[in-house]
Amino acid sequence: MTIMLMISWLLLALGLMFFLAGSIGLLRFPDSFSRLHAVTKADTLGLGLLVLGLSLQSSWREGLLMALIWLIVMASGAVSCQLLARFSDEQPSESATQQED
Amino acid sequence: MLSFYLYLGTAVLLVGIGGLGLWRGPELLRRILALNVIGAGIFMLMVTLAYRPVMQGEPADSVLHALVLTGLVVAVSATAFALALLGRLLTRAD
Amino acid sequence: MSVVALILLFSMLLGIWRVLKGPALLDRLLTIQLFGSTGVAILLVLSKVFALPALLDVALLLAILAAAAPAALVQRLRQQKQRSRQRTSL
Amino acid sequence: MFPALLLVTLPLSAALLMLLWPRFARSLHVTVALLSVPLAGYFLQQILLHGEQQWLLGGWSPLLAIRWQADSLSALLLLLSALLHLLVSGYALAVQARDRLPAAFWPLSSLLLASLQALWLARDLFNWYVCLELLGMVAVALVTLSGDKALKPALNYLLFSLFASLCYLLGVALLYAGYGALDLPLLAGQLEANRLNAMALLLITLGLMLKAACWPLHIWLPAAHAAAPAAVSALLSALVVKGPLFILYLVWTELAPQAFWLPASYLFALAALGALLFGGIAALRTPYGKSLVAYSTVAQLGYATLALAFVLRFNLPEFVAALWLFVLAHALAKAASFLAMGELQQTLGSKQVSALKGASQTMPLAMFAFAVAGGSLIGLPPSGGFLAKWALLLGLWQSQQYFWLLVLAVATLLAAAYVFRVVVLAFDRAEPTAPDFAPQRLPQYLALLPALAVWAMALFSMPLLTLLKQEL
Amino acid sequence: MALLLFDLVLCALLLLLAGAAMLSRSLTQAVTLFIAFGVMMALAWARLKAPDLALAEAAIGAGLTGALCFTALVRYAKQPAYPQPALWRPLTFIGLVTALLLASLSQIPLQPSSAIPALVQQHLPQSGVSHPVTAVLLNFRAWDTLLELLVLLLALLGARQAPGDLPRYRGWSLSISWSRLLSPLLLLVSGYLLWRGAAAPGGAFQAGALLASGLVILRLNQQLSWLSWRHFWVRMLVLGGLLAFVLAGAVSLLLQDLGAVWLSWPQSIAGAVILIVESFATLAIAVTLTLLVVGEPKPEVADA
Repeated sequence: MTIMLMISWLLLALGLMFFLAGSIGLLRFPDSFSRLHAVTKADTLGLGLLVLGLSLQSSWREGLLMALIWLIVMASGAVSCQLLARFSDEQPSESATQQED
Repeated sequence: MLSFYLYLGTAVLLVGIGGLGLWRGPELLRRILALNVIGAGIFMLMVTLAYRPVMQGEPADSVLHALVLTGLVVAVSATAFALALLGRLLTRAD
Repeated sequence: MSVVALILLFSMLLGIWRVLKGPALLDRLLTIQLFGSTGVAILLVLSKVFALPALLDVALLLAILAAAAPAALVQRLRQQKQRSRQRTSL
Repeated sequence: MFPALLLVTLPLSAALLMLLWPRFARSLHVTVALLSVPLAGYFLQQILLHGEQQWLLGGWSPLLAIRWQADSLSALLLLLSALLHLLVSGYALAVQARDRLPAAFWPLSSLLLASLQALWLARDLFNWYVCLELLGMVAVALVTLSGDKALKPALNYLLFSLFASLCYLLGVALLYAGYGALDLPLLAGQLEANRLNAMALLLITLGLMLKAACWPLHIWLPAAHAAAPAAVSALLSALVVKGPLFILYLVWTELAPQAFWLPASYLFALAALGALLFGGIAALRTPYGKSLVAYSTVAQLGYATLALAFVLRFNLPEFVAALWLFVLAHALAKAASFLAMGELQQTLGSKQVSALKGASQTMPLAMFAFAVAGGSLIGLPPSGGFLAKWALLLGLWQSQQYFWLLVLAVATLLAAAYVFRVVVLAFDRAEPTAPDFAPQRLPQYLALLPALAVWAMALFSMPLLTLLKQEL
Repeated sequence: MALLLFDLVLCALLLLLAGAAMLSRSLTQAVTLFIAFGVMMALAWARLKAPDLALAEAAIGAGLTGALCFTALVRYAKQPAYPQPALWRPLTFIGLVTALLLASLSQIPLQPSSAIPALVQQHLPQSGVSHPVTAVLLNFRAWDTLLELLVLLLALLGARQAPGDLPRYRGWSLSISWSRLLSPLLLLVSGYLLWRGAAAPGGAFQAGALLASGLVILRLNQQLSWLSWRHFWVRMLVLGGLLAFVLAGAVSLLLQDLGAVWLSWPQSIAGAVILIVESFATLAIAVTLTLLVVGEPKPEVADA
């Protein structure tokens, strides 16, 4: 039991690391497209680890629901990454016109 | 206890911030957003009030939750109406 | 367990800097994305902390909407672009 | 239960059916308008016979349920709304082809009636919030009926109205924080005079005064009421601003602790003073006909506010009677003057006051209606306006408020000035403005009807006074 | 301790987002910040143990308000250069008012004196549902809810008076197929929320708002062209919630004896009545919100 708990906490910590990495990436990466990667990928992975860690501590029904949530977030991360990138790509002058400050 | 006052204070400050935005504008869209921020502050005040029984280990005040839910719907409807009028005003202006 | 939620929230706090700074619209939309996924994570953790399974439903809803939002927003913003293009050509 | 319930649900469900089958909108609307009046009359009679009635909706215990309560004042207001609604429906029917009134007018004005009736009946602080929001949104939707030119005032109106509702809601939330109840009769007499309640009542008052367009919070009103179609402005000025006033009256007389009454009375008296003077002056100076009538609403609301201030200060039944007599007389007179002014403007083809030149010759009926209604606004005997003013004067005399007698005299002169400004112009028959088309008679008669009714109020002065004096 | 820190950071975030949204130079930024603010509000509701509100706020804040505000933003095609308004005068005044409010808040009793929560618990078995918030909304204070549906309808009626025209463009195939993939899921989840509403957080509004978001993305991606006020059945859907409510009130008034009052459901059928009313209300809310956000369909313009 304690081993399960330890593994769970380990997974949670790992997940948190990915979340923080995503945020730091959003802050530090030089251009929009690499920032896009940082957010959509690192967070998805972080959420996956978090879900895994949490489901070790909960009932199978909750675990299933969390897995479904992760699946949705994963798919949406992939799709919105594509959409946002394409949108941004469609207007090369965008960064110039939308630069407000 | 401390959290209760923290959220209460935040609620009032949100009302204040919304009021500031409403006054300052300058765009109408921002004024509409400001009204929503005021609304959010008021709803937060109500939900924090509903949280009082929880501190005594009882379930939260569900009447207040229901009132806030009603208020949310009303706020969203009003916002949508205002934005529709604003949209028309802007398309007509050119 | 609430430490986990705290750290997640902190990572959101970092993200705000990017909305404020921009510079491109893309960066701002990205932050919404970040708020969506981190928000889902926080809700999952809170549901554990407070033993409120209903918060899982909230997380599910937020996840679905965060998935739907970019599709709608991008479509709307393309209209804006098209509109201003029309106007400059007139 | 049934008459009260039907008064609310009949227009409500009719509006839904109208939206579903727009083809039958007009006939449904007229049917409901016709049915509502005898129903409201019957209801008033019942209340007078059996005394006040109340229902807890859903049949739950008092704290949990929303309370409906009908006393003679509510019943009177129910009847007034039904009557004016019928009148305006008739007017709208008569002019709809000419003015190209959008089809949405019918369901919207039915919904306006429903929300007003719901407001008069409710005695629940949160339910009032929903009613106020509903009333505000119907009013704005009605203003937008006149098309793109009304957009800006409509949006302004909506934003002010939303802000006002939020103030009100915040006040209600603070009251709930202290007492955990929303029901007015249950809260009555419970409130202590502490900082929290002072803040709550201040917020509620601020919100309601904004919605009731009490000076200096009236800035949204003239533009919005002037931009709306004539039928709509009549409804808005006559009825919609009275809703929040009704709540304000109940909140202060029933809810507020006595210790707050004196400072509140100063606040209201100040607002009344501003309204009476500045509203009158603005009405005198505006170049547009409908703005003149709208500013006159601001000024006339000053009387009601003044009466409320003195109700709180001296607690005399005369002031209560004066307050509600003003509301009744103003509703009738304002409906008449807006309809007449709308008719004049539409036919003469200009919004300017100066276009009314020679109108006594070209459109004698509408001009007569305006002048008769104006007589009540000034307070000429024996009109309803005079009755109200007389009650106010009596009260002021009894409580020895000689300064306010002077204010009343000045306000009366101002009212006379802005009414005569129009009338004198209308009798200048040298070069009358030619009408764009032959004036229609029916709408002019319909405008005359409430103007005559307000003078007929004097005939019923005794029963009205006894009915209203019981209120306190 | 960690929870208190969590509260602190959450409140700071909320204030920061709201303040930045109000004071930011550009409108696009303000709208983005406001959407982020909506997500944070949902978290705050979750923290304050109001899952019903968290659901509603997630559906509104993350979904609909975003779409609505961006629709308005689209119309500000080129941002007019407003002079930056003065800050100090409003700030002083508002600061004063806020300070007064804060001062009055200290008198809020920590132990609520209200008997309402106990009454709700006591009458819950007779209400027909076991979730207290649903019981309050659809039974104890059903009249509020009916009027609230009317407010929503009015927003639509008012907005229809001011139609704004936006050109529509065909979406990318990715976004179209994504919306097709997502919509059955949305339908499923909103049905689930509606059904859960009787016993757990959820209910008509949350389900309706979620369904609306689904309809909105479908509509923005050029589907559901039948969804227009002109069609009788769409109108029926929009008005259905209110009609069902009024009819239910009338029928239960007739079923009971003469002493009965408006909107009191007979106890034996209360659960069924509430479920029926809620189902129609969900559809009505969904379609109304969709029409509010996307307006009437217009002939499609080819992608430029």
